[in-house]
Amino acid sequence: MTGAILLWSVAAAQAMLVAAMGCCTYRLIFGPRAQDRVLGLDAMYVSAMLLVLTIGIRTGSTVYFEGALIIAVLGFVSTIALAKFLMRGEVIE
Amino acid sequence: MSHAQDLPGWAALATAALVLLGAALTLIGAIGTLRLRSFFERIHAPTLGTSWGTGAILLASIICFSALGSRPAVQEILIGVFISVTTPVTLMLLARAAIYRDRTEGKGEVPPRAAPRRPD
Amino acid sequence: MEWTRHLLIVPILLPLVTGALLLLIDELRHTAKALISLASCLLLVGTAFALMRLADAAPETGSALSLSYAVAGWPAPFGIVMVLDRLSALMLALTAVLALAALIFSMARWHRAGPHFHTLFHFLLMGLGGAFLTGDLFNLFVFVEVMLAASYGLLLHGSGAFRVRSGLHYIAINLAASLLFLIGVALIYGVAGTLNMADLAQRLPAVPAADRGLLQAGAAILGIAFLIKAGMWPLCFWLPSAYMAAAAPVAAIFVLLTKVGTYALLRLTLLLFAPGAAEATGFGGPVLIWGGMATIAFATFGVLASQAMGRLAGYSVLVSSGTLLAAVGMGDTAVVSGALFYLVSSTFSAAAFFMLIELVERAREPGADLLAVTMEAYGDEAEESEAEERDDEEVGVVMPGALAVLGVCFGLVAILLAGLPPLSGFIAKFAMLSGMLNPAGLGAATATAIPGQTWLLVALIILSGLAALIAMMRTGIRTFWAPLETIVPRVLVVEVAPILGLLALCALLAVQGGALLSYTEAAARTLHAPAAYIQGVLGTVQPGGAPR
Amino acid sequence: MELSPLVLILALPFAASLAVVLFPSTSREPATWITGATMVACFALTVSLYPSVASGEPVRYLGAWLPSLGLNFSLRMDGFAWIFALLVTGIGFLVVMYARYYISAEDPVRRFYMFFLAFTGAMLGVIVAGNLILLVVFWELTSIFSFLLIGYWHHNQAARDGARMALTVTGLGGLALLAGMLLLGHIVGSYDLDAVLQAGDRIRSHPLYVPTLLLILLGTLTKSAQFPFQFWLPNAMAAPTPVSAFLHSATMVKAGVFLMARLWPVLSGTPEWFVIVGIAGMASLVLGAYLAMFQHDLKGLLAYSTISHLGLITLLLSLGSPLAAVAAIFHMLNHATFKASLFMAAGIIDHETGTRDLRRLSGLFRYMPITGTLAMVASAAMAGVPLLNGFLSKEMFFAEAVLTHVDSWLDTAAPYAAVLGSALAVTYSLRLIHSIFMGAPPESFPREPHEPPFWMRFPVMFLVMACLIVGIMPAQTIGPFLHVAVSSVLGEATPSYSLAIWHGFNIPLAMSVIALAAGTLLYLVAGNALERSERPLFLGRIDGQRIFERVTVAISWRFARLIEEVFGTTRLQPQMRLAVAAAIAAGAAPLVMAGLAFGDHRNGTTDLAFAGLWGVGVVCAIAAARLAKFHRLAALALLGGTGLVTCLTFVWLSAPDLAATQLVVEIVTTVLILLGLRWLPKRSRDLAEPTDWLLRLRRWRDLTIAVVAGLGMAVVSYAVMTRTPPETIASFFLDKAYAEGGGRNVVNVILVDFRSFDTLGEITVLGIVALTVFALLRRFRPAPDTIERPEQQLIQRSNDEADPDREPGSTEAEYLYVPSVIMQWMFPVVIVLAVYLFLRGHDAPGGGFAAGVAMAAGFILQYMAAGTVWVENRLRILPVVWIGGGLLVAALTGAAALLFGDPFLKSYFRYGELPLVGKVPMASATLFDLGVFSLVVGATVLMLIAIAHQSIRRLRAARLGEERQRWN
Amino acid sequence: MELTLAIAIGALTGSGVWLVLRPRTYQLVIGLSLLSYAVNLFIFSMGRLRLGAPPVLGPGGSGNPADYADPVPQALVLTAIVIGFATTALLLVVLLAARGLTGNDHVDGREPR
Amino acid sequence: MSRVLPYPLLTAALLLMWLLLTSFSPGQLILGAVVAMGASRAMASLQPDKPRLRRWQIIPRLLGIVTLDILRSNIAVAGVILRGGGRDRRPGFVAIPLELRDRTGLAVLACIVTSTPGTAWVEHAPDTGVLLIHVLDLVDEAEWVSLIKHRYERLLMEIFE
Ligand code: NA
Ligand code: NA
Repeated sequence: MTGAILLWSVAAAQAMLVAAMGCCTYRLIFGPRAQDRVLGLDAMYVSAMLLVLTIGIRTGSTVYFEGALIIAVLGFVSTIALAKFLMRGEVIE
Repeated sequence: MSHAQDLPGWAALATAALVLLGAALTLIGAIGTLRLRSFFERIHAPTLGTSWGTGAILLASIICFSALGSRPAVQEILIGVFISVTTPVTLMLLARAAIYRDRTEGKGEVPPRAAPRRPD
Repeated sequence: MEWTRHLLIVPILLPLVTGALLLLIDELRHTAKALISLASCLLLVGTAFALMRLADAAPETGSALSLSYAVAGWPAPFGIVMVLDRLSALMLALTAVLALAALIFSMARWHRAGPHFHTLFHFLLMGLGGAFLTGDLFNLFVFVEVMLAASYGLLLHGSGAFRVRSGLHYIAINLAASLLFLIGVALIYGVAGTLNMADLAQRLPAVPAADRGLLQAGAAILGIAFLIKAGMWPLCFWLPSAYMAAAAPVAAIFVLLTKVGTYALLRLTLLLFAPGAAEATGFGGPVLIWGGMATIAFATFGVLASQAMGRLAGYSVLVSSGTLLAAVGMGDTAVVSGALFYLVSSTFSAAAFFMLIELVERAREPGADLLAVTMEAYGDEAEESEAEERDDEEVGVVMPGALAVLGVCFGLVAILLAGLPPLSGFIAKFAMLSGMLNPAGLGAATATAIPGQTWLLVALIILSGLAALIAMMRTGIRTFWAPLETIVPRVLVVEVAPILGLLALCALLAVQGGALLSYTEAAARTLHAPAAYIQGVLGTVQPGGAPR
Repeated sequence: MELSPLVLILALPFAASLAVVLFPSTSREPATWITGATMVACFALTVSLYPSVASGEPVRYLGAWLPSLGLNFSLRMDGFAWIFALLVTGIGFLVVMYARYYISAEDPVRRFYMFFLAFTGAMLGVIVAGNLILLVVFWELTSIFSFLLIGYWHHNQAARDGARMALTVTGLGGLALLAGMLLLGHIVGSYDLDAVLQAGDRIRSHPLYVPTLLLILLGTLTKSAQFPFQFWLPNAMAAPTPVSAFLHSATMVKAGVFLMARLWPVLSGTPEWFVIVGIAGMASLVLGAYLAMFQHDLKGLLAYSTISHLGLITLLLSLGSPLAAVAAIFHMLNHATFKASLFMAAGIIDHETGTRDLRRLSGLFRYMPITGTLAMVASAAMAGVPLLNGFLSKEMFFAEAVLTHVDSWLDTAAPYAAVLGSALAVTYSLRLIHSIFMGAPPESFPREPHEPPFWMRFPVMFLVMACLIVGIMPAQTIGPFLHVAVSSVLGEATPSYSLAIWHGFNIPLAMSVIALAAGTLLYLVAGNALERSERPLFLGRIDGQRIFERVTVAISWRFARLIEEVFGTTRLQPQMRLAVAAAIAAGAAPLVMAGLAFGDHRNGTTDLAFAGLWGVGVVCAIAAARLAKFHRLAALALLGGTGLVTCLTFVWLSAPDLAATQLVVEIVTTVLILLGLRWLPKRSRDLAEPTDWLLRLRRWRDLTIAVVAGLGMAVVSYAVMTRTPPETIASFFLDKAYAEGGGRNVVNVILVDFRSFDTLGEITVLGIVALTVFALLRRFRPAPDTIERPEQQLIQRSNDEADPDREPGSTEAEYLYVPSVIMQWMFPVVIVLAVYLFLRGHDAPGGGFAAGVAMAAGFILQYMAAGTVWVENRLRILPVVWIGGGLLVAALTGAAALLFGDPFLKSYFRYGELPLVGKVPMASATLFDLGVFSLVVGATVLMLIAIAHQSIRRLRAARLGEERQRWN
Repeated sequence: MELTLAIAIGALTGSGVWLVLRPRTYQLVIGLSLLSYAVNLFIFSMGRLRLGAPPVLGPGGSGNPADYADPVPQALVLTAIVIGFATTALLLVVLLAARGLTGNDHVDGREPR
Repeated sequence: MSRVLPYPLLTAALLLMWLLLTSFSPGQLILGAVVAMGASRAMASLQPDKPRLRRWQIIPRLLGIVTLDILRSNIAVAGVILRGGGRDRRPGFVAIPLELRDRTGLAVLACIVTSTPGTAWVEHAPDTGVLLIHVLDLVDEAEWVSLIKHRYERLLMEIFE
């Protein structure tokens, strides 16, 4: 029973996270400005990381942890590159 | 999907609740990015996901895997630490970039750069 | 005997180690780099010929084993195997000899025109070696990618507007081809469950009829990838510009790249869709034949329409591609044998031509070829800087009587391209045509009449030779005869030597053509007996001997 | 190869040709002597073979060349070949003697003799070849060397054009001949001349007879300059006169009729032969003679006369009667002698007066009576005057012409054509003699003409004597030799014929008389008109050369360019379109033919979240496609979104390795493209949306292609996914991964062990690309509109400058003041993460590649935080060394197995026992993976940094510019 | 699952193909990247989809091979990812060089008339 | 000591990270120590400003405060969003003069401010120390200034300066 509840709620959580990604996609596409798109991508990365964690919970496997860890440690590299590009027009000076 | 059955009831329920909470917070944050009107308002929204959204799901993961007994699962803490350290960097850089762009384009809502206090 | 087995890995390992080692040597130590590079190349030539002897020692058909080498010690079809037969050995020897010539040529100046020339060059050789040896479809992809990546680097070597623009096209199209390659391989794996070519050939009959369409689709898409690389019309337009843009020694070695596509097609069609399983090919043969003929026709007009010599050379590479494709499509032993001979001869001659062009163009009065120049009128300042960076005068012995030597070389190349006697181009053409007209051998009674498409092909091959003759004559007269005052170009011995060497090889191939021809005949027969190949691969014995 | 005389005859000229090169170019004597000696030697050798040849049995030599293809080095000299060889070497010797005086010391003498000797060898080869293909070989060589000889004075436009035309026409013919010979071989089953000569009936009755005949005739008629290919010969007169004397009397052009005679027994006698050869011969005979009359160039006249006389021979051969063949062979010899002497005489005149124009030449007889006499006799032979050799063969020709062989209009016309041709020959011969030697002495020659040196005149004299002697005593002189030649061609069909001056009053004699009288009359009536004519009457507008040039240019240039343009392209888009279309067609065709059904193999129910995920992914992809033109940054971000969804898919579908790798690659790619974006100027909208309907149509077409391609991939992948998987090689890997590969992460074990060879190749690709990127960027020239700092920086800088409290650059410093702290502190974290990913690979997701990219991302982070200069002052990153070292480590780890006699890349695995730690897995694959790691770090960093460095390069350049301004 | 992934592959392919047929170099780069995602997923799908399959063998290499996802396509995808990354980088740099040398961002180096 | 172990605290943290990632076994301890030391050495070569933790005892308190603040803000912001963006809400910028000068301290403050929903770090001027933040629901500007200054800045200054 509790197992079923868990699976159901994980599925629901996944649906919510995907929905969150969908919202981010809206910003990604429609902006309106570049910073909104970058913000959307950043938020999308976080949602994706959470989605990876929920998949881990659902399958009971720890091997997906690395994926989440990589997003946590390195995911910001691409978004700060984008942000810096907006600010300076150049990523590395 | 056998592991869900292996989980003690309290752990399963806690995990379920935390997962739902985290996902809900993240979703609310994401909805915020849709609903809020200006960029500087929208920049607040994702932090729901990066703060307690992430926290709740990480907690769920810790509970789940600790209860499963596969390991004393605390490594998720690392994710929490790194997320809360790295996301601000992006947001800071982005906010700064945005305010510069707004200033350059002469949008009225942003304040001018703070004048230095001159020694009297 | 055992250790000779390890020779199979040398054509890949040696260039790899050389290339990597050269990276660790300072960029300014040109001489040291060149010497190491040259030594490695010489070793490669030796290895290639040893392998050729090894391959030729094997009995031709029947229960004979083609030599295979299980890399990493995992047996086929699970691990990756290198397979040596006459065909792959021939291609390796061709590669090595051509590489040696191009490398020597590059010593005059090109190897200093940009960073890491030697490394890229050896990686190209590694890719070629791997592509010719591997018995695994995906591994073939990897080595083709190694080869292509190095070719991108070498094509862009020296930079400049025209080069970069052609390079962009070349890269874009080859990337598309690589994606098709992947799709084809994946689809084949998805349906047949294996990547090993021999295993695949063995599994084919067992593939359920319902899956056959998908399998053929995979093979056909793979075929398109190879056809793009081999330069079949209408997938070949990138080729003349790219080859024209490449630096001379690079263009020379590039001549082999189109042959990789042809090689793969030959290997796979005869292995997977051997004459016995004709219904499995569906449309493969006709596509190759008609496509090859279209290529010959198009490239023949291209040859005629070319003003710049580089472009002419590029189109003549296409002519030979088309000829080979059509010959592969016919698939008869006699034709394939002739085609292999032709492959060797046309490769040498086109390579010699590409190197020669650079030397000849030094003799041109500036502005003598205005029309050709306008095509390159793009880059202006870029070329200047190139000249600037290249201005360190080339070192070496200057060739006396340069113009006469170049003229003779040009004439010989023209003869080769036109397929006129007495050089190997004629023998090659004759061998192919003879095979087409007498598929069962000269004098053997032929029950069936020769089909119309064969006649068309024969005509096209002969006419393409005429076109080459006309175009080369036109160019040669304009270059060597017409100018009132020709600039005597400064040509170094190291630049002429490889050209002369290749031409001498062509002459040797004509005089002693029998030796190579009997080799290619044996190779063609082996290709037509895929069972031996399959058995050689799947019944492979570990070189170490110890069972795992 | 044994030294058979035949081989010697053939080899000597070629050997001598090479020997000539070795002599200094300054002196012409050695080359001349070598050439002369070679001719003599070959002549003598030929003579020495007479006894065996005369016995009726050809002299043979058989050497192996390509036996499996039926191409042997087989030589064969019968009577016909013998007499031809004699002719070639004999006249060759005389021409050398003549050339010794003719060729000036300023000319490249060595080259002349080289080509001359080689040509002689090739011609002898045509004569003695006993194998059809071998004959073609020598045939083509004669074309090539004649090209070089005609173009000997290549500074002359005329020489270049003449040579080009000759080679084009004879080259075409040669290739046709090759095809014809291949067919002949196909019909007969052998290329051996003896075998072919035996197979006449089979050949003539074979369905391929007509194409074979056409191809062979194309070869011979072009070579002999027969109608309609006659036009190249007059243009070949730009050659030095010795060349003309040799090539266009006795050798080159004779090769065509020689071969027709050679194959006469097997090819002739059919209506096709008769019509084609007959028309060509008759037309050449009449047309050549007619046009010869109008020539003002002395050599031009001789050239057209040659066409005419060869037409006579051709016409004789067409008749198919043995007697005609005899006449043909006889006339081949006769023509060679008088024409060679005439050419040489023409050369002497040219040499002495500096002109060959008949209109300017006049009254030369008083200056050079001996030469004049010789020329007159030779011309008389050419005109067929009795007591000269030309008369004899012409009589035989007339005799054959009146006979009816095959009843047709051609046959009826033959005697009239013969008389007409002969009459015209008389006219042009008269014109030649009269115009040059008679009349008033010229007012001005470039120099005072006088008799040439004796030895220059000697060859002419010798040949004229031959004309006379043969003409007077044919049976006693040429008779036996001619018989040997004739019987070797005709064999048992050799007819009885008599070589006599007087056959009584008969029709041929009457015809001769008519021809002589008519010709003389014509010259008397129209001689002056001929002298003044601008161009030939009636046919003047038909200029063979111009037609040829026009056709050549039209086909080989204009048409070719048109074809290249219509059927080719140099643009990328059509090429991509074709590639995609070809792939679609290739994929669809088998599926359409074999049909396609979906299976029912499924895993799991449709998951809404997964579907939603791909909803996001697909929207991102489509939006990226939509925005890539004007919103590059947005497209990049959307691409990132698609990549992220792809990663999640891999996680979802149990492939964590792929997810991890895709993720790190995703991140680095984004940074990379952003680095590149800095150098791409903004796209303005002025080149905006297409308004033109054609462009719209194109977009719709592309959209269709894209949709079809997408549908195709979707259908195919769905079809495969829903099928029950086949027995794959995967089970082996799953079985052995742990037990024998020492790892639980099967994917990683495949990468570093089972299929480590792929990995080795793959990292090589990465390394190569990095090096290429580096090399390309060393020469990088940014777009002009990006050389300036980016707009943002300019604004920020000007703000800083406007503010008295700030210094330039303080905005940048301020911007990163706080964030860079965190970015720097993440550096060691990334390192630990990379090590973790690396070490974990064999048992869990990770591995050298992902670790390497992660590590590289760590470096890049530092570059972003503090700038290139700052980082490189602190960290010495030598990416090239990382690349080379990594490759070496990987390769040598693999090669170490060779030391143990194991195959390359075989991995070793065992558990080591360490104090405190316990069992530690040790796999050589880890070392291999270390190489991978090192290379990936090096390559990724190299690529990113190479782009990043452009920014400071630009600064450095700017600084240099400023300095320069200051100094100036 | 299968249908979703098939549609995904199709959509990525379609978008990618559309872009590689466009005239701007940047569109080409993005298009080829999208195509390589599509191809990677395609290769991956050739091993059939496994939901919740253990990706790594159990301790001591235990586990029934039939329970696992096919590792071969995964290994192939990994190689393809690396090569795709390399070639994207290369194309990007060539694009930059071409932009600098030819003065425009058309794939042919010149604007069509 | 400083040459072998330039950043002892960092090394320890990295070791902890390693052990968390792998397992708390002797083998991993040794391996982790090696890795952590290597990573610290790499860090040392970047020569960053070395932060001094003067009173690290306060850290847990700070952490607790922050966690709770964030939780509260989460609820508040979620409310704002769910209420439909809140028409009566007044977003705006607040300039806060900071005295904290330590870069590490500032970085931690930045993390806190940013991680707290409802406040966003926008701009900090190192020369004047003025921090500009954006607040989602700005009721009283002075309250925000004192919140930042007293609740976080003071503690951070105690820890780092
Ligand atoms: Na070139
Ligand atoms: Na915040």
